[in-house]
This record gives sequence, C-alpha cells and structure tokens, in this order.
Amino acid sequence: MPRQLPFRGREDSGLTVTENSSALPIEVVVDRPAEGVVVATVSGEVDMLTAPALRGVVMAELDECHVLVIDLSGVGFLGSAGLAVLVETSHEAQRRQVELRLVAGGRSVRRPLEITGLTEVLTTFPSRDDAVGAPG
Amino acid sequence: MPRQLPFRGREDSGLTVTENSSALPIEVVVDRPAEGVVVATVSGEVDMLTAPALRGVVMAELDECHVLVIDLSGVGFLGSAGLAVLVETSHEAQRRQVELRLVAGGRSVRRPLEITGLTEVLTTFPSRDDAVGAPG
Amino acid sequence: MEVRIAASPAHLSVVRAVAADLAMRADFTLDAISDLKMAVDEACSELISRSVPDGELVCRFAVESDQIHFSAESRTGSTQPPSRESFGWRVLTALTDAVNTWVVPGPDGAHVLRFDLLKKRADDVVGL
Amino acid sequence: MEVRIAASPAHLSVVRAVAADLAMRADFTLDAISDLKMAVDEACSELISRSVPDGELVCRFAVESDQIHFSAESRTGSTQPPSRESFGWRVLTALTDAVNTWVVPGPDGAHVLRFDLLKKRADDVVGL
Ligand SMILES: Nc1ncnc2c1ncn2[C@@H]1O[C@H](COP(=O)(O)OP(=O)(O)O)[C@@H](O)[C@H]1O
Ligand SMILES: Nc1ncnc2c1ncn2[C@@H]1O[C@H](COP(=O)(O)OP(=O)(O)O)[C@@H](O)[C@H]1O
Repeated sequence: MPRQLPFRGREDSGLTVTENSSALPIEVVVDRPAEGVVVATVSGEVDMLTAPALRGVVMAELDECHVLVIDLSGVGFLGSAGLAVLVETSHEAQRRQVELRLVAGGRSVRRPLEITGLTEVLTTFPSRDDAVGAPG
Repeated sequence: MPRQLPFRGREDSGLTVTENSSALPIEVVVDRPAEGVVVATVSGEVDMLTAPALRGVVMAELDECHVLVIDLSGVGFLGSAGLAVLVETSHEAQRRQVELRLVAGGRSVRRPLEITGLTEVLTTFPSRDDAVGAPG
Repeated sequence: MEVRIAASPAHLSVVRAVAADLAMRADFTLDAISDLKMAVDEACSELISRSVPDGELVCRFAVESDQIHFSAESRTGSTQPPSRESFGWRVLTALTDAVNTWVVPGPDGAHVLRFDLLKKRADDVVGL
Repeated sequence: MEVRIAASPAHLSVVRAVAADLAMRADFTLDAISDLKMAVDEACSELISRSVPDGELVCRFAVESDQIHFSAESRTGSTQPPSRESFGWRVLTALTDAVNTWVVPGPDGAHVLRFDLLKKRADDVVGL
C-alpha cells in the first residue's frame, strides 16, 4: 500500500518504516502492533522546521486505522508548531472516528502540553504499552 | 583532615564530598574505597574554565594516598586544559610514588586521549571497578 | 552574548541549544530550562515567519543575577506586531515572567520586529 | 552564522554547544562531532587567553556540503600568532582537516588574532 509521505517509505515484513530523506532532525517510524492500530514513533525535535513532516505522516495514517498512537517518548523538543499538529490531528481524528492516543513520557513533551492546557484535551499515556493496551 | 580545596569540602561518615560552590560546570567528589586509595569522580566539562578546579582537588589528594583514581566517566568534554592537568598530575604522581589510574569510559574522554596519544602514556580503565580492583 | 543567523527555521535548534546551555549553567530548574527553550523558539519562529526574504535574525542573551534576558529582532515587511490574541502570544506569556513585542523603524525605511523576554531561574508559571 | 561573546572562559561551553548542534544536524560522525567540539574549544581558548581585557570573541560557522568551516577572532595585544610548536597547535592540526592562524591589523592600531579551521563530516584523523 504505497502512500504519499513526505519521507521515503519502506515496507518490511509488515512494518512500515519511514526514513528521514533530508537532514531534518526528526524521524517517524510507523508500525501496526494490532489490526486497526497504528503507532507513529517520533524522535527528534518538533518545531517549525519539522512539524510539517510529522503532520504529513500522521494525517496519512488517519485513514488506515481506528486507533492512532503517536509516541512522543523520543522527542526532545515540542514547540507550538508541533502542538498545533497534535491539535489538528485530534480534530481530524474525531471527524473520522479514529481514537487518538499520545505517549508523553519525558519533561520535554509533558511540560509544553501542561503549560498550554492540552493535557486536558488530548489523551495521554506514560508509555507505549499503556497506550496500545488501553481499552478502546 | 581539613584541606584547602577550591571547592567547599564536606566530610560525611568518612566520605569527602567536594561541592560546587560556584556555578562552574564541573563537580568533583572524592572518596576512599580502601586504605591508601582515593577516587576522584569528576562530572561536567573540563575546559579552560574548570581545569584549575580539577587540578586543585587532585593535587591536594596526591599527598593522601598511594593509588589515585580519577574517574572521568561523567565527563562530557575534555579539552586540552584538562589533558594538561592529567599530564601534570601524572608527572607529580610519579615523583611522589603514587599510582595514577584514569577511568575513561565514553567517547568524549577516550577520543581526546587517543588523538593526543595520551592513552600510551596514562593508565586507563573502562570502569571504576576495574580501576579500583586492578593489581597495584 | 549575541547570535546572528539567517532567518530560517533550520537554525531554530541552534538558538534553543544556546538557550539551554546558558540556562543550565545559570542553574535554572529543569522546568525553567524547558520553558526558556520553548519561549525562545516561539519568539524566533514568529520572527522567522515574518522576516523579509534572506533576512537576518539577531538574538541577544544576557544572564543576569536570577534571570535570563532574551531579545531578538529581524527585518519585517509589516508595521504590525504579532497579535496578542494569538495562540503563540498566549504561549509566550505563559512561559515567561515578562514578554513584549513591537515594531520599530529600521534602516532604508524597513521595519524591525523585536521580541524581548525575561525568564527567572525558578519557574512559577501558571499555564494558559 | 555568527556568535559574539565576551572573551571569557565562561562562554566556551556555549560555543561548543553551537558546534555540536550544527555538526549533529549536518550528520557528522560521532567522532567528527567530538573532534570539532575540541578544535573549536582549543581555538577559542587560545583567543580568550590572548585577548585584550574586556575583548569580544567573534565566531563564525558555515555548514558547507561535506564540512563545517569555523573561523574566530578577537583583539589581541601581540603581533605574534600562537607558536606552531605548541601542544595546542598540534592538537588543532590533529583534530581538523585544515587549520590556520594569523594576526591582522585591527581598528585603532590594534591587532586581531584569527583562527580558521575546516572539519569534514567523516573523520579520518591520524592523531598526534
Ligand atoms: N490550545 C491550543 N493548543 C495547541 N494549539 C493550538 C491551540 N489553540 C490553537 N492552536 C493552534 O495554533 C494555531 C494558531 O491558533 P490561533 O489561536 O488561531 O492563533 P492565531 O490567532 O495566531 O492564528 C492553529 O494552527 C491552532 O491549531
Ligand atoms: N602530549 C601532551 N599531552 C597532554 N598535555 C601536554 C602534552 N604535551 C604538553 N602538554 C601540556 O600542554 C601544555 C603546553 O605544552 P607545550 O608542548 O610546552 O606547549 P606550549 O609550547 O604551548 O607551552 C603544558 O601544560 C603541558 O603539560
């Protein structure tokens, strides 16, 4: 299932790996731990430069699942451009009846979500396992 | 045994803790795991700003032991001012018949020692346990 | 100290790295370091998105007794500073102890947009 | 990009942080990042120790296709560049792909000491 991604995509024994084609300091790896569940694991820094790439990947995945987990554990910086992508993805997920779950472990992700009040609006989990295993 | 240290020193149940009194990005903690053995555990960055503080601590300890271990595992940067302190300490240790052992784990310490050929001249160990446990 | 970069999003990370290094050495709390990085990033992102083409972004950091003073400016086409109703502005006010933005006349009839912000060593921010 | 700091050892770490951030984003190998940090630190340390009192240190970084070009300068009292016999100079030549240092006449009859160095993305240094 080839999709239009801002990254080079590679399919590998059921695992979709999206690689960083430019020197963007962000990487997004997509995998499907269960039927209808997509996990997008983000590492690097999400700012004005890299947020559009994140947006491209998660928006493309919204049509492919009924649970979308965005794992931000490996994110060292989350700026307001990144927050805007999460808010927009959340709205779009609601529209398409997809459940959006965020993994927000470390301070560099938790702090921006808390300061902006987004922890009230978005569903967050401390770890990937918690997010994937949560009741639907 | 109060000594003149460039840091505030604190004695605590046999453990000498030297604290960072200024905002210097270096910390040196001194302890004695065995009779005559002193371990100076350095963390932070050793550059032109902080090397004099390191020099002060290790020179003071040279009179207090016959084995001096300088544990650099927690050092994120080691510049030539820091290398010069190690070379000088090594000479001074030889003069006083003290055995100097360095713990040089990570790349940020190993690389400068290798590039300058100092791994040939100084005795290094991969971990504190290896250094403390080495035959005298 | 002063950092001058091309007004391009590719350089945001280096300005954040400078902010983090200064705040760390000034013994800021971890939350305050995180907030300063985000505030600096937010101000610079606004400046970059409003900069004239091929503009330069000038950032100044001053480490004071219990706070860091950050100011940044770049040439812009508009006489209007960013709206104080925007999400970005609310983020900036939530993250900092003081923040201001305004447009001043620049050389050759151009306009210069400027941000000025203060962040104290210990965070006591209240959120949006 | 350009970084201007007071010529004081307290600012070395921020210049290293900038060097590391740029090299990391330019996909330098871990050894090459480490070498660039050390070379930049060495050049700046020399400049700081030879600077006039209250001098300024100006550092410029240019990320080129497969290398980073770093140059730095500060005002100095001497017309003599650092000795090429010194330990510091040998470290610099071991760490970089090219390095140069010289003194040029500055404003008001002062002298400006300058370092210029190139570091490639992949390290193939041979050591001292
Ligand atoms: N509470 C919020 N948290 C995160 N992002 C938000 C929030 N509110 C708005 N945004 C995002 O920020 C961007 C700008 O929002 P808005 O409030 O309209 O500011 P502006 O007036 O600058 O356009 C939009 O893309 C929106 O998705
Ligand atoms: N191989 C070396 N490794 C580490 N430090 C060294 C080495 N050789 C010299 N040094 C230290 O560097 C400093 C300067 O050394 P030197 O070769 O005399 O250079 P200079 O000519 O600049 O004084 C001295 O403090 C010395 O301890």
